[in-house]
Amino acid sequence: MNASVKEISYAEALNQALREEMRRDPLVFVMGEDVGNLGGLFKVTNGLLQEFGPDRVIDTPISEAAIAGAGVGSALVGTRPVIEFQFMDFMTIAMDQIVNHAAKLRYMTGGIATVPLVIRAPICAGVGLGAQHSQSLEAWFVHVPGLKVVMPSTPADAKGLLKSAVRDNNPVLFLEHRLLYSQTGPVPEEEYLIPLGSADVKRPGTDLTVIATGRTVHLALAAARTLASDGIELEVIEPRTLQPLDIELLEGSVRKTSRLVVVNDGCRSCGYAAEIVARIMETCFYHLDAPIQMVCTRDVPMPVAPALQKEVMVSEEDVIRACRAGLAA
Amino acid sequence: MNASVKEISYAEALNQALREEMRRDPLVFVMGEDVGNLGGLFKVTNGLLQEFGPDRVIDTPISEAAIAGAGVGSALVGTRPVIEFQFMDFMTIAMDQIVNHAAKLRYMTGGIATVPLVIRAPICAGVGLGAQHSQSLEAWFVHVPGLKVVMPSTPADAKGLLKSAVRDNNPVLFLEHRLLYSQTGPVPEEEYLIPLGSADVKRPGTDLTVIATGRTVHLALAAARTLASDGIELEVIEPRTLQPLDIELLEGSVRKTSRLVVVNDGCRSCGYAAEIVARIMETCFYHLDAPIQMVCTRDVPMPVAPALQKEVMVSEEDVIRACRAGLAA
Amino acid sequence: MSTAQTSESAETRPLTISREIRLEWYTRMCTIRHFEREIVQLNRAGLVAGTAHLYIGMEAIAVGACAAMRENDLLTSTHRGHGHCIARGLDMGHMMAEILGRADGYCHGKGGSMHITDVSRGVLGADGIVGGGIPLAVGAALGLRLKRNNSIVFCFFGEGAANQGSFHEALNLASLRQLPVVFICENNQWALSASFSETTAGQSVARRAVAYAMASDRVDGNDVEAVFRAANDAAERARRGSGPTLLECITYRHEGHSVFTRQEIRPTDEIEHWKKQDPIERYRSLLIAEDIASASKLGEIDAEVSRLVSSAAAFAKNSPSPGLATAFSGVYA
Amino acid sequence: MSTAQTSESAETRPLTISREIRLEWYTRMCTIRHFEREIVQLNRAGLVAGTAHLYIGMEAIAVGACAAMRENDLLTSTHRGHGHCIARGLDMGHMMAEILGRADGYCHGKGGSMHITDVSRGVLGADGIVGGGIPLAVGAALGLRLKRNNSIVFCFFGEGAANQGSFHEALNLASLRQLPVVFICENNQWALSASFSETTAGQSVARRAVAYAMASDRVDGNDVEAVFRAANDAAERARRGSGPTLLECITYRHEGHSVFTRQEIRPTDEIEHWKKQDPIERYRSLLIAEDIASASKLGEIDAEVSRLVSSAAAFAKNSPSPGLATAFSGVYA
Ligand SMILES: Cc1ncc(C[n+]2csc(CCOP(=O)(O)OP(=O)(O)O)c2C)c(N)n1
Ligand SMILES: Cc1ncc(C[n+]2csc(CCOP(=O)(O)OP(=O)(O)O)c2C)c(N)n1
Ligand SMILES: [Mg+2]
Ligand SMILES: [Mg+2]
Repeated sequence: MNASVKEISYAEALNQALREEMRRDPLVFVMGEDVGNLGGLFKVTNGLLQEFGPDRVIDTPISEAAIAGAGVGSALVGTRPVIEFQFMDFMTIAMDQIVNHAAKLRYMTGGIATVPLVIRAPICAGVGLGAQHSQSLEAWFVHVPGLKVVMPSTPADAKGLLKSAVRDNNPVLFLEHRLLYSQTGPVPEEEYLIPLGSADVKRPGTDLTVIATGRTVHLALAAARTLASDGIELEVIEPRTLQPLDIELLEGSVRKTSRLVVVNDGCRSCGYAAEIVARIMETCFYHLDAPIQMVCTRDVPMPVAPALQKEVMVSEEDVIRACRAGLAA
Repeated sequence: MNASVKEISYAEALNQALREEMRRDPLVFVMGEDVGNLGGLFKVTNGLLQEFGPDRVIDTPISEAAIAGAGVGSALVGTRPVIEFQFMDFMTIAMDQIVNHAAKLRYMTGGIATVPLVIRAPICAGVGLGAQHSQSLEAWFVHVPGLKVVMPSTPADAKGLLKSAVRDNNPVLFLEHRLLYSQTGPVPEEEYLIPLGSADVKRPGTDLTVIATGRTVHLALAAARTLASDGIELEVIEPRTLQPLDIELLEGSVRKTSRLVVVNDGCRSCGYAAEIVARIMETCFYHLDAPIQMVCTRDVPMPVAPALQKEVMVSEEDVIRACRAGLAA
Repeated sequence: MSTAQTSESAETRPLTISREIRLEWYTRMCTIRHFEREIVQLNRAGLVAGTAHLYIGMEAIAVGACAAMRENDLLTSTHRGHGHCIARGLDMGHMMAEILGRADGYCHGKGGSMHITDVSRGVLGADGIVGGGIPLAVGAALGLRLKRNNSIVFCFFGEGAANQGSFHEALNLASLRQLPVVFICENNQWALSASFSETTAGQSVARRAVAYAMASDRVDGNDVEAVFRAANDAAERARRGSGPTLLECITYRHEGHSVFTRQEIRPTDEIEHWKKQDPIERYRSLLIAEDIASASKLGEIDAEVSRLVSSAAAFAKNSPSPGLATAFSGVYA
Repeated sequence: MSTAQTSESAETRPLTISREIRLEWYTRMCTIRHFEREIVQLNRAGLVAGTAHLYIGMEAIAVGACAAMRENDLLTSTHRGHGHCIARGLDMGHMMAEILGRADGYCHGKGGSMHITDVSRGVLGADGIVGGGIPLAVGAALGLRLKRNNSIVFCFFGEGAANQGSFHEALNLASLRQLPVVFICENNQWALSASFSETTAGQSVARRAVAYAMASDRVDGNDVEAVFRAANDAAERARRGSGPTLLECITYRHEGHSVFTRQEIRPTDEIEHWKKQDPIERYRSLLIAEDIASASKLGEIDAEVSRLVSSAAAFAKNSPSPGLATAFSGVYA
């Protein structure tokens, strides 16, 4: 990456990505609830209405199914919609349009249809909004052939990946952990792209591999710092795009360390962590010295009370505990 | 089970279960598209309108979200709705009602709400209806805390489990593979229940454990017969209820055989097979002599052309191949 | 208890609203107002768990509509549900405890402001999903009919929810089966940052009833008695078995969207204009003008209500945080 | 090409429909009828891959409506979509090959009858989800506007789809933004086994336009010229930038729901009554009565059309099954 960097927030990085892509390509537009006048509930589309006008920054009624369906339809005629859901939980209203249409049209039509659609949404919990505003359902979408799923953990990755998502000719889910929006990080000032499907080694290590997604990457890095003082060197790897998955990089690390902990903010049963376990088990079974440990959101709806929410969400302590277990075994 | 049994089809067994429960409890009712006049697209509710009348057998408009929402609302006031989706693919329209409401109300309200709702749907492919009529999305629902998920493979299990589902005080997804409806099997004439959460050994064996769900149980049994002629004894186990899962029975078998193949009709990425792999890996890692093999629907939307559909769906040959691989390794 | 009284009086047209009832309604509106003001304080103190959507400015709808309900009638509420709960007589201490995420909350701290529920008082639940409660209300009515229970269901939702598919599907179903539901749209003219006019084709929620051959009415949502009369007519229609009604009540929220999303994009003069239409102030003047009560009497009510709210807040603040183990229990019945 | 001609004539009121165009329309309706009859044969022979929903009895709608389309206009279709495709001039051989799941099908055998698509001819796709295509049509119109493309979108759907939330959300959005969409409801009075009257509150799809302040019309869907005139007015409105129209066409399907779900629960006399209203027979009599063509001339057309359909069927039957490897390719662009 370029030397001249600037410290900006995750939300600002996403905003820059959208701004740059909308300037580059007049067919890119954003649509969703409160994306215009308000600049988005989490400010990701801030200022876009002022710069690009109401034809390219569309405030919609509260009609999630129509928002997604209109996204698919406009993509079918060659525009590049970026639609926003205010919380991933609300995608449940638009699943038919996302799963039966966006994901399948390309294949079902034998290649006639192209659906260059980006679907953005904040995921998971952290501010006590409760069970209907706290889900991290990425596993659902990885389960659906035809979709790509992106989940960045840093401002720089968020910007480079969102720009690639906008240019991709397939429907791409772009998932943003709501606690990351205000986190800052260095972002190159010069334009750059990060290709979908490339994982990243966030911290090299030798003793145990931690594969973490989104917010939990930061928990894994914190755990790595803590354990380093005990002379334990974790290798922290972030897939960045869950689908397509850069499996080679993950396998290489596991073959090297022989021990693995998978961390993900989704619920544990049938979650994304289980998918990683299954993939690694298949190709690295004989390299594993211990059972793979999974650290996930506990299998309960997200409670509101701060103390309960903390219990249910993944914490740095959970990651440390799992690493010690993975090393002890 | 009782000695006096009768050979009936899977659809008839489900019909008997509904009839018996509706006779037993006047608060049980069925609702959905074409469930009354037509007796259900697959005849599962056949004759119920005639016996129980239009207040308890409700033909609805094509409004999946309202059907599910009305199911939740009527359950909240103490009735026991059994709603039908004509294809599981159409549940995508009702995910908010199922996932954000049915599944979470009990927990979110601190125990005030009770949602005794049964949601029935045919799953998967086999008759060439294509990508929007062929999905087996059980993994999505196992991923959502608060739901139970049942998937029987025989008429007898289907009847006993559906009766238990109707009496359960939680939302229960009841998934029926559409190719099974016409299959017949022995069903006790005397009333019986099969508790949710109890797996079943469909064939005892010593060399390798096959954990299979729904339709694929029959493929596993066929594979077992084929391999028996080579002196290979498969143990075929069916969870029957995916959530809650009778994990002890599964673990016991794996500890005994040290080898495992998991078969499921859902797509493979983030599918139910991966969940089983993750669970077994956790508790039986040191008992495993070989990597766990997964046999699932291939990760593509379901094509219509018969030859292509056959390629994408799980076959007996796929199971045999996986078993040989699991034994060779 | 006013609910019972008013529903009796509802049978005897012309409708006379007794002095007691009027004072009762004034008291309830003041109670909601004080309750919400207290939430603002608690939020400033950082005590609110998550968010809360304030009902300030809309009190006449919950109080007027719930006055048309009988003891055993049911309601479904929304993310902006405190007013409905108080109008139904829920305990403010347990409500506040829930909003603070405490053990003594209605949901033992698991649900928060957006999920306060008390089935025993007919409150089937607030809802965090815009439009999510509408099909639930229709289902509840369906269930009541199956149980041969002649209660009816009041379904509250905002005008923003009227653009959701769930609204359309639910109203169609309710009309088809002539279910006893009173659909009450609280049209406060804004859905977060979205204005009614820019998001609602036809510029009327009530008119959408035409699509379903459903009775409908549109009233001044800041006039508690107008709301009561309209809701009462709708309730009678439902009790007669003549089917559902779509009742649109025009109102305005005085505060920001929620304590979590406070940024204001509504025109200042519009906000000022509507604050002058304050439903409580209007009712206060009316009661004084019609000699129902003196200013000092109303002042006493106000003071008494504020005492009750303060003690509810005290109860909530003293309630412990839920035991950690409870996080993992209660997922299944 | 009639599409172009009629859309020119559409500008010059009063609308005169030339002899050529009338014969063209008759020919297209016959083509659809023969095509569907051929599908019945192919299904009897066990050659149809999966299912097919026949358009027999409804031909006047596709032909009349598509006659109001211009070369570059778009349409979204339904599970019952063969008629729309043929009216738009798609190749019958490739259509049939798709219905048989063959390599030469429009979707190379991956989509079947419910997913025939040809974007180059403006057919954005049939759809297996009832109501699924309605928001897509609105999105397409939104995209066209962004591209400064003045084409318009025709959105076909059955009356059963008018009870889906997607219908409500999409029409609200289309009306708000005055998008160039012509919503065409093919009201054949049955949705599988569900009768229109028992599932559609209000007993009219057209009237639902009131909810969205949208123009609407209701016509005899078995009268090809009536459908054309109404669709043409709607198209002109859309081209003028005066927004969408909801056009309800009353018709009936002669066959069972699909070749997969054939069980018939509709009253026999109702079916008989409607078969007497056959849109092709009616047009045939009209053309003869008005001396547009002789019975023998129409007979020739019929014979010619049937020859074309037979050769399309032959092409489809001779098309190979898709290569197995194709099952695993083409998921992503
Ligand atoms: C399905 C869904 N979409 C979006 C939201 C986010 N949201 C919460 S309240 C709200 C505005 C609702 O407006 P309205 O229905 O008019 O109720 P009001 O807040 O004005 O009382 C929105 C968009 C949500 N909670 N649920
Ligand atoms: C969302 C959804 N629900 C149910 C079905 C099953 N289904 C296919 S066609 C049909 C009836 C549709 O009726 P209508 O919209 O009037 O079209 P018609 O078949 O009469 O042309 C139904 C219920 C479906 N394909 N999609
Ligand atoms: Mg509002
Ligand atoms: Mg129809």
